[in-house]
Amino acid sequence: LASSIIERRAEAVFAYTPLLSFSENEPNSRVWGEAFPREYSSFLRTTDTTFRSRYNGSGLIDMLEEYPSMAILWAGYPFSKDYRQGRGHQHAIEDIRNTLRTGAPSGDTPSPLPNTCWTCKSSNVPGLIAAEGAAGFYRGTWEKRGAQVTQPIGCADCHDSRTMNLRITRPALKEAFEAMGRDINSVSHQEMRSLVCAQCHVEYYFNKNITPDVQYLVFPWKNGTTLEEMEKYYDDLGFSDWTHGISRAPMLKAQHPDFEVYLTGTHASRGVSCADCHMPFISEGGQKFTDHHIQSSLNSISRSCQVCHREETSRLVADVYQRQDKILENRKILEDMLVKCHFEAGTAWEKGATEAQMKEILNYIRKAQWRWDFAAAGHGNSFHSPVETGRIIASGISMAAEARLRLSRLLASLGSNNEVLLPDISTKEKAQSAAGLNMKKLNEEKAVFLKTVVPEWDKQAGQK
Amino acid sequence: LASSIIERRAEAVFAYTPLLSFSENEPNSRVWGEAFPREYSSFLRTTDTTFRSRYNGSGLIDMLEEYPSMAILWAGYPFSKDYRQGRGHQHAIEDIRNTLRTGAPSGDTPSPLPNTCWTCKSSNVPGLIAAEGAAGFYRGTWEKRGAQVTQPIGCADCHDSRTMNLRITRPALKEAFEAMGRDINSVSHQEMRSLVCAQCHVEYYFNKNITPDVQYLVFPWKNGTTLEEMEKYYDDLGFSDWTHGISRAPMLKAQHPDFEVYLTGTHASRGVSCADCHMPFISEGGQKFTDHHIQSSLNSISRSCQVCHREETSRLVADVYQRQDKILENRKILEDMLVKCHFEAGTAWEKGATEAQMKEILNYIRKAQWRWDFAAAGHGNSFHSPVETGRIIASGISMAAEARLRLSRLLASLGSNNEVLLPDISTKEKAQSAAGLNMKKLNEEKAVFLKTVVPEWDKQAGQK
Amino acid sequence: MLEKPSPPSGWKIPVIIASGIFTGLALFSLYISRATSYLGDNPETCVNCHIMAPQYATWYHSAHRGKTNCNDCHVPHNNVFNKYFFKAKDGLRHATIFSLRKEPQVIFIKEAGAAAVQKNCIRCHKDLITDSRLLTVNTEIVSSRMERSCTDCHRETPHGRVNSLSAVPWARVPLPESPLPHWLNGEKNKRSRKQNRN
Ligand code: HEC
Ligand code: HEC
Ligand code: HEC
Ligand code: HEC
Ligand code: HEC
Ligand code: HEC
Ligand code: HEC
Ligand code: HEC
Ligand code: HEC
Ligand code: HEC
Ligand code: HEC
Ligand code: HEC
Ligand code: HEC
Ligand code: HEC
Ligand SMILES: [Ca+2]
Ligand SMILES: [Ca+2]
Repeated sequence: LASSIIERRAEAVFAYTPLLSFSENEPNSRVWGEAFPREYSSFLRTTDTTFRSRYNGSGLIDMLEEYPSMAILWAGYPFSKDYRQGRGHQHAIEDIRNTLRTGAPSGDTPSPLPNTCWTCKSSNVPGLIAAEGAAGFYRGTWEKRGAQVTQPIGCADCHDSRTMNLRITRPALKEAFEAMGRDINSVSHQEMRSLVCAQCHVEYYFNKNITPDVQYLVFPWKNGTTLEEMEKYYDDLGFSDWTHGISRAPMLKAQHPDFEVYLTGTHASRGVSCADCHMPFISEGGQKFTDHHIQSSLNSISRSCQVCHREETSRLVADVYQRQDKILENRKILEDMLVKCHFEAGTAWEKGATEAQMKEILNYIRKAQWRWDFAAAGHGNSFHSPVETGRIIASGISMAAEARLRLSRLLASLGSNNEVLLPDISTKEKAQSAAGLNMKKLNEEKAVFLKTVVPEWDKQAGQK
Repeated sequence: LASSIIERRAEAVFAYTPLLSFSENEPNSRVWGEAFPREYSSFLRTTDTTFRSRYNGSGLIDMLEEYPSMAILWAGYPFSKDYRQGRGHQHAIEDIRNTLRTGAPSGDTPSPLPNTCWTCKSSNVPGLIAAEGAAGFYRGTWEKRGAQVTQPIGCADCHDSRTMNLRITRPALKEAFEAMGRDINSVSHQEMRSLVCAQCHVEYYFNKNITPDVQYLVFPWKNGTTLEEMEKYYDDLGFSDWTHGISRAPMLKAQHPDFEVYLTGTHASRGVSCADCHMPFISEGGQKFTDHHIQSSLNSISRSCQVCHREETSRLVADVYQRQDKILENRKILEDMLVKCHFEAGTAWEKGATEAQMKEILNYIRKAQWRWDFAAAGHGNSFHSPVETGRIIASGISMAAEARLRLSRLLASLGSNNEVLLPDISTKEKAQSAAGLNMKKLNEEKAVFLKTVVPEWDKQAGQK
Repeated sequence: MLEKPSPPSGWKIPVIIASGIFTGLALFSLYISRATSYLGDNPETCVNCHIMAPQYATWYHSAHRGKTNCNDCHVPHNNVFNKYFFKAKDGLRHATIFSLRKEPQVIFIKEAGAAAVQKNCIRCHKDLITDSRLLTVNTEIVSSRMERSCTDCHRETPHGRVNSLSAVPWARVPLPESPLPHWLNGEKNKRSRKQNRN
């Protein structure tokens, strides 16, 4: 007892003075972990996949199985093949290799996607970008760097190795700040506790006009970070991610605008950062440190929420679920309307609608789905900013309604005044086949890729 | 120490023995005020009409002028004649006399409305109900009690005169609790601080089947207090407040569901009561008492919000406005859609649509407008529970959309596949005339009523 | 049949030594943890435990610093015996949990503690919340005003909103003076620095 008291007094007085002998962009987190064993071992826990909340958690939830409509909404785009609710950072490499979206490159067949896809998946990236420049890193198809990018997200992504201060390693975020006329080097420490996340947890697109032959990673924030400001950015650019496979609408894909939506919420306005909820402090053996087991906050309520909220755990969980339920209710309505939009537009083309007749309708579809996706793609949105997410969905519904109304008039004028019949899309399989996908082939090719190409990558990486 | 306390208690008892010589239901607040001068003088300040916030405040805002569409949405119902944003409790009598909704009773012409309308306007009510029973009080047309009900809302409405404890004086609330299987006598003190308000700040309707010839006041809470639960109640009853003047839809009118919406919000879930925000403590001369100047909390931020929230005033005001702005944005969209619904349905009737063809469409219109009204009629809703209010509006939009889609198909089948042209409803006057109202006549009659009948009422009341 | 349980003779000396060590350690523990200081009202006592540092720091930055100490709020003041009984009970629990390192990341006040605090708020601020005029009408109305926790509204009094062991990492709180002699202190310092280097 006495010694425990002595020891703990010592704790109060001393802080560590670690000796860091590794290089600035050391990709291997284990090496950093030798100096910071507590952070490292908590970090390793992101491998855990057991926690499940009502809508999220640390498992890989197959979203197309939960919401088969999504396969229709993304018809003609890789997401209709495969889309899952993400899991812990340690799985980033595994998951990008596994997803059907990256295809099955082998021999002469390249991946349909560029190296830019690696950007947010690995602690190898800061070093490679330092060596080759951003455009240099992005250039080429995805399989090219298969053997170079093998470490999942790690210390080098967020930390300065000399001081352990937080740092920004992804050029896209720096450039987005510049585009907004802001300087990322003059933000507060508390902002950094969210901005390290904003390197990846943001809406993005690939711009092909910045460097020839390169799909350059850009965050579309020039006009600001709200839904409407980003939409204006894309509209001004005449940009679309793809042309829809059924309706032929020029679509936008929203990708995890976690940071942007968070910014509009109560917590952000109170200066609460991502790390406050997803990396709360924890004490182990008398040492306080930041929990690097980044995960759903619902698995750490007593250390995250309750620091600020003196409420029962069950009450706080209910708060989160209530918001998520209320938002999801209308998101599903919008989802259904969009499915109908696409098939109705498809029917209109079949019946001989003209480009001119379809133009505005397709624009409404684009806008409505952009709203739906913006709300759906950020898995924390309904809690991070429920009022904004609700607003977005309501306006999406009104736009999908406008599209359908015009379609119904157009169809009537083309001689078809009945409800358009939908194919059966009640399961993932049925929806994917309605979206025109040959899943058997895709899966088989992928299995070969995973068995032959990937082990080769790992072998090469190991030899280095 | 002990003796000092005893001494001071005695002092308290002997120094003032306020003579509470008034009766249990004394309608005149001035009489109560003699015993409680602090509460009384703050209470008198509800006469003040100068405060204005972005959307609310203590003035009488003419809602039909701000949102002319409302005159269309309520076509065929008294609200299309006149609807204002309420003001302080002291004005309750004045305002119900002034509104065109109560008509211009005189001589043989009765008011179109029953005495039930007085229920929430006056501290004369508890005494009259005690004497004549609830049904007895409600019976007859509104002008019958013009000379009996002349005191605005006052102490007797909320307080027990012997103990000054809070009490429930309106049978409708007791009965609604019974209908829900709850006992209003076994609620906590903190709940009472909201329930006194819930006597009036709730959705209600007049039931004609409880007592013959009486329009009995009922809160439709039997299935619960959410929008859907009340809707089910009305649907099961086959109830509608009126048949719409243009679309002929069987409409529901939502009236200030302040309490019900508040219940779904964050503050209610944390046990914050209406009185906490609208009747905060105030200290004067070393005493803390309840501010009876009930008004927008934005005019008392330092005493209401800031006791719980250590935030800048400007931040708190911005919180409120941001929520209101986000909700209003989509409420207006729904408003526009509903206007179109009514005119499109009107056109469908003109073109010969059948009852059978219209039935479901009209039901969608009923449901969509019920949602719009539920959100709009509670002036605090967008702050009291922004997520719920947003949910309600989004689902309203989806229902209005369904109505319009079906109408467009129906119209096409009736040979009219074009957008229905709307009349000009850009001002209150234009909208009212589009709703078929003869405002000149109504205003003139009202002026006569106010000049001849009302002074007579006051004279009779004074003589008593 | 039953033998009287008596220690074998050879045990005597070691037992005496052992109990000596035990007593010594007990005294040392008392000394080193400044248990004696628990009898007083000095807020510095509470920061004997660095775990109490967040509360100390927030109290120190509150309006209550001037006129109150921890015990004004956290210990019943209705009578002397209750005060010390409560202190002993709480003190022992805190010490045990602390030594076992079982403290949660976020400490919550317990029911008994919260009730004591509530009574203490009222004790000091009674004048403000009692209206003697009302008292003559109805004594209940006053008690009903005191039922609700003061901190439902005064959520930041006095410890602020953010509460966790790590809430005030760099706040300057009075650290207990080292109980070790300087030379030993120095050694220990060096050693642990070294340890950290490795
Ligand atoms: C700007 C950063 C960024 C870029 C660029 C990026 N991702 Fe991601 N990716 C993320 C984030 C953040 C998540 C976690 C999303 C969540 O909350 O589930 C994620 C999740 C994933 C997942 C796991 C969940 C799922 O969607 O099935 C896969 C696979 C994935 N990304 C593949 C890709 C591919 C392929 C590309 C290139 C087209 C790409 N990523 C480009 C940031 C990015
Ligand atoms: C280098 C890119 C990158 C950075 C930086 C990053 N993330 Fe992630 N994050 C991802 C990707 C990719 C995934 C999905 C991994 C997968 O599913 O394989 C993910 C997943 C997550 C998840 C889901 C975990 C689960 O159990 O489901 C959370 C929560 C999360 N990130 C929060 C954060 C926070 C908070 C920060 C900043 C402190 C942050 N992320 C920084 C890329 C990043
Ligand atoms: C996704 C971003 C991210 C990654 C990856 C990451 N950290 Fe951190 N780390 C943070 C944040 C945020 C903080 C809190 C910084 C602050 O508040 O000053 C932090 C704090 C720390 C600290 C300061 C002490 C503490 O615990 O608060 C150390 C040391 C540290 N991290 C080590 C590591 C190591 C070692 C790794 C790799 C195993 C790692 N970090 C990976 C974001 C990250
Ligand atoms: C660092 C402090 C902090 C942390 C951590 C925190 N909150 Fe909050 N929370 C706040 C503040 C500040 C507000 C704004 C209201 C106020 O001033 O009390 C708030 C507001 C809320 C609200 C009302 C806002 C709304 O959207 O309706 C809910 C619910 C809530 N928090 C739940 C949570 C939950 C659940 C967690 C954990 C996942 C959490 N909070 C973590 C500080 C925090
Ligand atoms: C006030 C607390 C709070 C803040 C601040 C916060 N989050 Fe969250 N986050 C949550 C909660 C609660 C959930 C819902 C978890 C669930 O449903 O299991 C969540 C969900 C997520 C998810 C999905 C988790 C999963 O299980 O897949 C990601 C990713 C995420 N947040 C990232 C972020 C990022 C990035 C930021 C900052 C830009 C941020 N969060 C800020 C509390 C917070
Ligand atoms: C269940 C209680 C209740 C009943 C019954 C009731 N009212 Fe009201 N009335 C209110 C409340 C509460 C307000 C304040 C609404 C606001 O502005 O927030 C109000 C406001 C008013 C106002 C001022 C604002 C406006 O709407 O122009 C008038 C006039 C009025 N009522 C007339 C009537 C008439 C006529 C009837 C009978 C048809 C009636 N009231 C029945 C509770 C009631
Ligand atoms: C007896 C019925 C009744 C009771 C009880 C009642 N109200 Fe009202 N309240 C009204 C009416 C009627 C109006 C509108 C008066 C008018 O516009 O003439 C109103 C208006 C208001 C207003 C608008 C004031 C302004 O300046 O615009 C607020 C705020 C309000 N009430 C809050 C409350 C709260 C809080 C309570 C309970 C503590 C309460 N009311 C109890 C009937 C009532
Ligand atoms: C609309 C409802 C309402 C009306 C009208 C009303 N009161 Fe109150 N009154 C309250 C509420 C709510 C409280 C707070 C009760 C509590 O917290 O115990 C209160 C408290 C009081 C108290 C207790 C002391 C205090 O200030 O907290 C007195 C005395 C009082 N009111 C007198 C009056 C007098 C005199 C009038 C008429 C001039 C009046 N009240 C009108 C709702 C009302
Ligand atoms: C008696 C205490 C109390 C009062 C008075 C109070 N609040 Fe709150 N407020 C809370 C609590 C508790 C929460 C829930 C979040 C939390 O636990 O901190 C909250 C949450 C909030 C939130 C976040 C919820 C949301 O809807 O996004 C906002 C904004 C807010 N309050 C603003 C205000 C404003 C403005 C006022 C004054 C008109 C006010 N509050 C009055 C206690 C109070
Ligand atoms: C947490 C604080 C809070 C609580 C609790 C609360 N309100 Fe409000 N209320 C507000 C705010 C803020 C507004 C918006 C005022 C504005 O826009 O000027 C408002 C608006 C109103 C209005 C319209 C005011 C006007 O100027 O016309 C009424 C009526 C009202 N509330 C009644 C109630 C009733 C009845 C309850 C309880 C059932 C309640 N409120 C609970 C804060 C609160
Ligand atoms: C020996 C170290 C230590 C000292 C000295 C100490 N505490 Fe604590 N205290 C703790 C620990 C450990 C906890 C957490 C106990 C728990 O969560 O059950 C705690 C919890 C508390 C609590 C919240 C739990 C409860 O009992 O309600 C209060 C209040 C408190 N301490 C007050 C004080 C005061 C006042 C003093 C000075 C008189 C003090 N403490 C001195 C270690 C200590
Ligand atoms: C003015 C009264 C007051 C004083 C002085 C005071 N406290 Fe507290 N203390 C409180 C209240 C009230 C709470 C409960 C806070 C809550 O529920 O959020 C509390 C809670 C605590 C807790 C439990 C942690 C928690 O947030 O629930 C600890 C530990 C504590 N106090 C220690 C101390 C120490 C140590 C001191 C002296 C440095 C001190 N207190 C001085 C009123 C006081
Ligand atoms: C030992 C007596 C004492 C106790 C116990 C006490 N207070 Fe105080 N309180 C004071 C004094 C003295 C002041 C004036 C301090 C100043 O302004 O210098 C004060 C000031 C305040 C203030 C105004 C300043 C501020 O911080 O906002 C509030 C509110 C308050 N106290 C609430 C409480 C609450 C709540 C409790 C119980 C948790 C409590 N007090 C316990 C003596 C006490
Ligand atoms: C319903 C919310 C509420 C509760 C519960 C509450 N207070 Fe307050 N308190 C207030 C408000 C509001 C003020 C600010 C009054 C003003 O601005 O004049 C205040 C002010 C104070 C002040 C400072 C007075 C001044 O003049 O600065 C003290 C001290 C105080 N309260 C003590 C207490 C105590 C002790 C309790 C518990 C018995 C308590 N309060 C319970 C709302 C509350
Ligand atoms: Ca997940
Ligand atoms: Ca008003």
